[in-house]
Amino acid sequence: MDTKRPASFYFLSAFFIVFIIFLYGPTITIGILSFQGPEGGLTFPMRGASLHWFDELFKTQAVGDVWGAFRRSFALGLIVMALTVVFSVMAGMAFRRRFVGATVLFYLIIASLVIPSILVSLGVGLIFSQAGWTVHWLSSGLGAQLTWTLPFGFLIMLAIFNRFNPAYEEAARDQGATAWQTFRYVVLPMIAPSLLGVALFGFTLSYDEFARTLLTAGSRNTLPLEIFGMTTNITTPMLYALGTLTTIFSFVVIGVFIGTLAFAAHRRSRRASDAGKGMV
Amino acid sequence: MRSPNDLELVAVTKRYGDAVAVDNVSHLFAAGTYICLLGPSGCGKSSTLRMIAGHESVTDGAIILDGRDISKLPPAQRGTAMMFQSYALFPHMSVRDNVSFSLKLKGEDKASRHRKANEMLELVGMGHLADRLPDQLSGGQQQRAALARALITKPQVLLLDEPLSALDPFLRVKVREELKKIQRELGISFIHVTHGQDEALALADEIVLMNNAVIEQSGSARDVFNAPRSEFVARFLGGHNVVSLEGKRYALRSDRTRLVTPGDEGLDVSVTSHEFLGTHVAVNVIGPGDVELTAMVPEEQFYAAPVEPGDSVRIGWTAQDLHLLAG
Amino acid sequence: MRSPNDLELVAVTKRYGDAVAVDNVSHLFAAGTYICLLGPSGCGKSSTLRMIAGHESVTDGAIILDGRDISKLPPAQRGTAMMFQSYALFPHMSVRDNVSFSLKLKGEDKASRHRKANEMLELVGMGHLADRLPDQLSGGQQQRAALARALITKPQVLLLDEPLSALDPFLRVKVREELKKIQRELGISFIHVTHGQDEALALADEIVLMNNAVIEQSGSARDVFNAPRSEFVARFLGGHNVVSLEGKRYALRSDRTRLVTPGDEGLDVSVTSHEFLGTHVAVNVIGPGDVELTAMVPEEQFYAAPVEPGDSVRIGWTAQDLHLLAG
Amino acid sequence: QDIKDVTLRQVGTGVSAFNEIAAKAKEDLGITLEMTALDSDATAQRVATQPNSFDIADIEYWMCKKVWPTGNLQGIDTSKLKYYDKIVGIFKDGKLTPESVIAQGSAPHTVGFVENAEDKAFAKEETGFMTLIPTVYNADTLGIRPDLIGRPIESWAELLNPEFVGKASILDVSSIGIMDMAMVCEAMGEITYGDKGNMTKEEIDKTIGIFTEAKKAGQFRAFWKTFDESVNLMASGEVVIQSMWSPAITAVRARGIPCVYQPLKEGYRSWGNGLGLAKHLSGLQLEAAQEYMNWYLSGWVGGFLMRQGYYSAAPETSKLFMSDDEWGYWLEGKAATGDITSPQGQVIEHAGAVRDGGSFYDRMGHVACWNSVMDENQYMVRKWNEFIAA
Amino acid sequence: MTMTKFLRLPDVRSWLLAMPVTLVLSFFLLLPLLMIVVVSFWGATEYSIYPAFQFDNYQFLFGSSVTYQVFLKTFMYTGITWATTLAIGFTIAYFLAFHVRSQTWQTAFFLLCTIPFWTSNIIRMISWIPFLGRHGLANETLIKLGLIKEPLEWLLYSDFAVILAFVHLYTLFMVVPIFNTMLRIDKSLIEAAHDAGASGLQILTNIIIPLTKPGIMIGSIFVVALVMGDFITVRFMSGSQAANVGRLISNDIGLLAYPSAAATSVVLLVTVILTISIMLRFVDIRKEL
Ligand SMILES: Nc1ncnc2c1ncn2[C@@H]1O[C@H](COP(=O)(O)OP(=O)(O)OP(=O)(O)O)[C@@H](O)[C@H]1O
Ligand SMILES: Nc1ncnc2c1ncn2[C@@H]1O[C@H](COP(=O)(O)OP(=O)(O)OP(=O)(O)O)[C@@H](O)[C@H]1O
Ligand SMILES: [Mg+2]
Ligand SMILES: [Mg+2]
Repeated sequence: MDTKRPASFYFLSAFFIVFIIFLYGPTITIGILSFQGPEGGLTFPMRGASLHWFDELFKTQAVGDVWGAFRRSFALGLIVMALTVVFSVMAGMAFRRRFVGATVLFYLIIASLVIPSILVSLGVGLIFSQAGWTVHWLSSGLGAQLTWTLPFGFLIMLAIFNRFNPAYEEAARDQGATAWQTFRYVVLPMIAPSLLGVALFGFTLSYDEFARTLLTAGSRNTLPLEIFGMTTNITTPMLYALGTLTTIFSFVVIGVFIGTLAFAAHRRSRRASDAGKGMV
Repeated sequence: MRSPNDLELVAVTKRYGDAVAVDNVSHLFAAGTYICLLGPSGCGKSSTLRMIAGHESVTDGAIILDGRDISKLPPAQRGTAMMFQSYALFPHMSVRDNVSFSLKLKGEDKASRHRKANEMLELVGMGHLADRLPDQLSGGQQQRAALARALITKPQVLLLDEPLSALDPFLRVKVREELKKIQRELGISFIHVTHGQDEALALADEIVLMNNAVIEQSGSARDVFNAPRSEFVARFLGGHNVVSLEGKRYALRSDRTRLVTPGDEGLDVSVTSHEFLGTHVAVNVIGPGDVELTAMVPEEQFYAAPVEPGDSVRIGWTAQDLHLLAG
Repeated sequence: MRSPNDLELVAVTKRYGDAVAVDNVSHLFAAGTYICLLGPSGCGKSSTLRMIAGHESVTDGAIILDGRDISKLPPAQRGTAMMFQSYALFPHMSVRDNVSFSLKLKGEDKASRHRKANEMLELVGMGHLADRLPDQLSGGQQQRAALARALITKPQVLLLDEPLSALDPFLRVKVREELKKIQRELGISFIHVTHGQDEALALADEIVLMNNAVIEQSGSARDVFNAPRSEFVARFLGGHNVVSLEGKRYALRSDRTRLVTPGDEGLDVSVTSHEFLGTHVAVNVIGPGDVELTAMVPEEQFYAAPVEPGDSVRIGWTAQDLHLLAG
Repeated sequence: QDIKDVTLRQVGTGVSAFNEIAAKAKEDLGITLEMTALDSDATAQRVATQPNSFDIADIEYWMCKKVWPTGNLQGIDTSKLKYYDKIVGIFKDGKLTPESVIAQGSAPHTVGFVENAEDKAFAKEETGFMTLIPTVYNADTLGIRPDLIGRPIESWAELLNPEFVGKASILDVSSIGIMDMAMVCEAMGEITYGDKGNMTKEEIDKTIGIFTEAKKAGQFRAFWKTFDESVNLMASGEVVIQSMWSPAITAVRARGIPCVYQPLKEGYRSWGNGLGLAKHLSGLQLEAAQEYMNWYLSGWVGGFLMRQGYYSAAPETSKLFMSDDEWGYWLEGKAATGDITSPQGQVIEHAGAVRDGGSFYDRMGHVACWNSVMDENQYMVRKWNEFIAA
Repeated sequence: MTMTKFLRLPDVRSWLLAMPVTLVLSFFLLLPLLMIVVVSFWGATEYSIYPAFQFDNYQFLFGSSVTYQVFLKTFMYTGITWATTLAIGFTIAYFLAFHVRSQTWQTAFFLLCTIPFWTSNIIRMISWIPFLGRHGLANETLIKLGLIKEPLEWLLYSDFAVILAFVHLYTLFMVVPIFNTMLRIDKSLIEAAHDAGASGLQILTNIIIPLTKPGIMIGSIFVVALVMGDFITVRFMSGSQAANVGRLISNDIGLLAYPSAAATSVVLLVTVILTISIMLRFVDIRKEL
């Protein structure tokens, strides 16, 4: 139906535009304010424009260790990402058939998604302190974050496998592939693009996780904790500069992600350049 | 005339929980024949095929090929190969890679496996498309690629689950000829599941007609068509009327059911509808006891003396065309 | 014999961007007829139907029904109703609610609309299933529910887009009889899109054969089958051979193509394959200039003197069976 | 092995967890310091519950009362402290000058000593084992926006003055906030406390009751918990009067916004920080930590922190590291003769400026109470939570 | 049964595959929650907690009128945020799914909606402050436009601000599942409704809304769970003046009052699980993926 647009279309378009402005308002505010002049503060008006605060960000900080925190968050993000992908795929494979206890496990995973983060944080913190273990972003922090990223990864995998035709695996087995070969040569390449999505999800959920890391990160801060800490000590637009940089960094991550997908698609289509030249 | 390459089902049963999908079926599939497994939806055709292929476990019974019970072996070691309904070509591999996949798993080097794949693709007339990805192929081409992939494992028995259902009617007729040709050239058995009786009749050396988890009748296409054992078979194959005469039930081919002039032996019936089928016109009539019958009248004959719904007519047959049904 | 209830397409064109899906098509669909729109995939059948239904805008031209141009009206005000290929039953409503949906929108009270819906469901033999949800119905039942829903709006023209394609072959034949019966009882026009030529032949009072966005030929099923205008029509309908004689091309029905004894008029050819079709056997042969032909031989005649692939035979015909093709 | 190879992990509040200090320590001593800055509560929590996650605790004295009994810190042998003598009296006997009155609350000297390194109970007087070695401290008061208020402010009671409805703020850290509240209630004449630093349940109820009412009447614009929030509230004009910390005032002024750390007639609420040694320290690490503490008191850090607006525990040693003008401005309450710069070199005051509240002795001599942990602390905390939630 | 045979059993295989997730969740979710329940009966001193079995924490919790106020407030935030995000989320998803015709644009617009999601939550929240403050962009603009004379105080540090931030943070969680469900509505259903004479509004109420219910439920579960468990947004946006249950817990945690925090947590946990299980009754998540 490409008839004339109904009136509701124009109303909804306007609504959408307002929504986008609402959504982007803060991001843009941050963006602008991060270019405050050296004299400027966290609020409007702008006192000149400069890259001063970005520059500051790269100098040694008066307090804290932004770059250390960034490195930790990045590393943690990558680890969480890898584990999320691997564990979710495994669990997704397991749930392709019914097994005893599947329902219980399923609801446990859903619970993991809906239970308030602060409770997980508190609980993990308590366990570690009562057991006399040291909380560390690589142990308790990692675990607490996984309780958040795994359900997402798992649900995505369920969705993927819901639509995965088992005939492909049967075909592979028919061809003599072992379970592992079937997975390695058939299932994995086919779900790979979606796995990139799971990976991206895992990374960003971890990279931006605050509440679950709060009581579980131990003596060294992750980036969100550091940002939170900065609100305690840094009263300058440097905070916004950091915000702008993290946003840009996120863009780069998505860019790489989309780029990878596009590249893969491109490579696929190039393999048969005579496509469409005449089919039976 | 048993040969060691025959495939034999011995009292094979398949249960899903409480439901019986295949019930104690025994059958000998002779080597080198084109077999069609025919039957209505849910009768257990796919289950049977998948048990032979090894994609479904056998609840009970044995499957014998080459003198050994293959029912516990993994699919690839059975000497069977399967072609899937939606072809299940690996979408991320080129046609050549799809076809040579099993060779790769066996560890053959690239050159040799590509050579063999190319040969196989030539056989199915797909040599020029070996570099394409599956989604760059039409339905018929995909079908042939899948065939090549199944055949490269040199199976003794090729299993096909509704291989033509994804094709449009025009293509379907073309492709089924090719299937038959390839089977004849290779001399191996094809077991082809379908619920289209025309497909089965056209292709099969032997038709195995299933219903309700058991084999209802089997035999050559011609034997089954001309001598349906039961009312179900007669109705399912189509082209038959079932008439009750003196408490007995007979199958009567509808092309042997004629419109006759009053006075001849036959039944007085009334026309309900007629369908033009090109060369013939199917005249549907309803007779005493609400029995519905169809007479296939050659087209020019029909239009020479057309009848319309509501008309009373008389249908007749030759006694030797009546075929007594069991049960 | 034009009636005010005729549906007329006047120079209708549909373009999607640059692609022309329907190209300047004009046609008169007579009231009260069963019309089949037949043609290969992508030829513009669905586009034509959807323009009539009002689900696709008309790029150019007019659609006249009841003496008014309906091409700008919303679907519900056109006097047409559509039955969708996948039926498009609302999954969250019972069958009865589905059927009475349009009445509800008109503000009819519950009792009256349910009564009418029940009547309509009785008509299609679905009275006992009115309380079910669509996904609790089999394909054939869904089909009938969708039919009831379309008919309850009392359309002058019912539009059906491949209504039988989701059914298995067995059911397809049964349901098509019912469709035809209901059409006859209601006396309204059915425009039925299909790409199965047997379906079209069996059902249609008028076949409209499309190709490449235009109507290639139209007429009664028998006229089209017996006098295909072009090679495309002859091949698409099936059951025809196309032979070239003295630079001219003729269509020759394959049931009029006979195996003759050497010496008779005809062509020397070699058998490539044969297919058992129940009452007939299709003998495929290849003749001079690689022309492929099929002879439909009555089954008992074939088996009286069977031929096998590779055999040399002679085929013949009667001169009056040759039908000269245009172009 | 050399102390140069030692790495010490210091956890503390943002007050003194400066990387400049770590850099200088590396330069002077070769010790690597890893600083983690947290808010007060988080710091206390870390020290109390994660003894192995730090080597040096940079905490406030009131926290000491909470965390010392956990046994996570060890007493510091004063004989190892080179500058013990230079430490001001506040941290020894509680008296800045012999005639000073000891302020109420958790005054540093009351939690400053233990009998021996392992003891969990505080000693009443100097013993030779300190719980913390004092580092920085200050006298806090209300910050105001003179431009927006336009009249002199003299009493803590002004915080609840209805004139400032919707424009006042208080900090949401119970141990500190309750003292501010007490100062206000006392100034208003509503409550006379037995000991502000150790209230009874009734006193707590009453104090919080008064503030809860004010909150419900809309007196407060917001509460702040972090330094940054206090600065922004003030700078953006959301709030014109609130509890505040000294460097926050400096930060507001640095933006060219007038802001005064208003001395009030009832006196100051004071706090002090100190470094504690983790229990697990021994051997070379312990030596390094002691070396670090000596260095901390030796003057450079003092000067650095004094430029932040704090006071050094051993001011004399810092004098060597400050210019006369700085010393005059920051400590003696004299008018600046030239530009006064922050430790980072930013100009924060120009010639002629005088520090709010005057000299060290004027300010630290008028301490009315110290940030406290009371006997009824748990009760107070719950009440505080209710106040915030109300 | 030999070991290898045992390992081949389908259930065993599934469990082996599900093992990592199970272990992680057992250790980092179940055990901690259990710990919270246990600790909620413990006692606390200033600096430590000690095992006990006492009901003090619950007594204090249920004995204080503030607890009820706070839970009420939590429900209020949840309810209003839910209704607002639902209204906005549904409208946006509806626009994207049914009014944007080309798939490319659909994807582009959808991505556009998700991008702000990539900035740190805390920073995004803080950045409302210069916008909504007494002298913030919003007030200045309104004053300049002459719409108001005095700055609007309730823009910041108010329930309004809290809910605004929630809506800003969580609307996307509504948009995604609803959009996803809408995309899967067969377009021919809409055409069939048109055919029956339904107007745009009738199609919306009779077809689209009923068919979008699963997506709405999933989005609602997300939003309800997130808002009920939040503590940081309320703190920042109310200027610490308002409290929901999460803040109550985080305050207690901050003050090392773990048993008290645990008791509150248990009550919150029960509340959330009850709420979500009721919502789960209306949707089969596995089917809707
Ligand atoms: N995995 C399964 N679990 C439970 N029941 C099954 C399963 N697969 C098949 N069935 C049931 O077993 C019976 C036979 O199924 P099967 O697939 O073999 O039928 P079919 O003859 O191939 O039918 P169709 O023509 O529809 O493909 C059916 O009743 C079906 O519902
Ligand atoms: N929405 C659309 N946008 C662009 N092109 C379209 C669209 N719908 C159909 N077409 C094109 O218009 C032509 C006719 O399509 P139409 O659906 O009418 O064919 P059809 O005869 O119904 O085919 P089929 O038998 O496969 O259903 C085709 O080339 C098709 O690709
Ligand atoms: Mg099947
Ligand atoms: Mg179509």
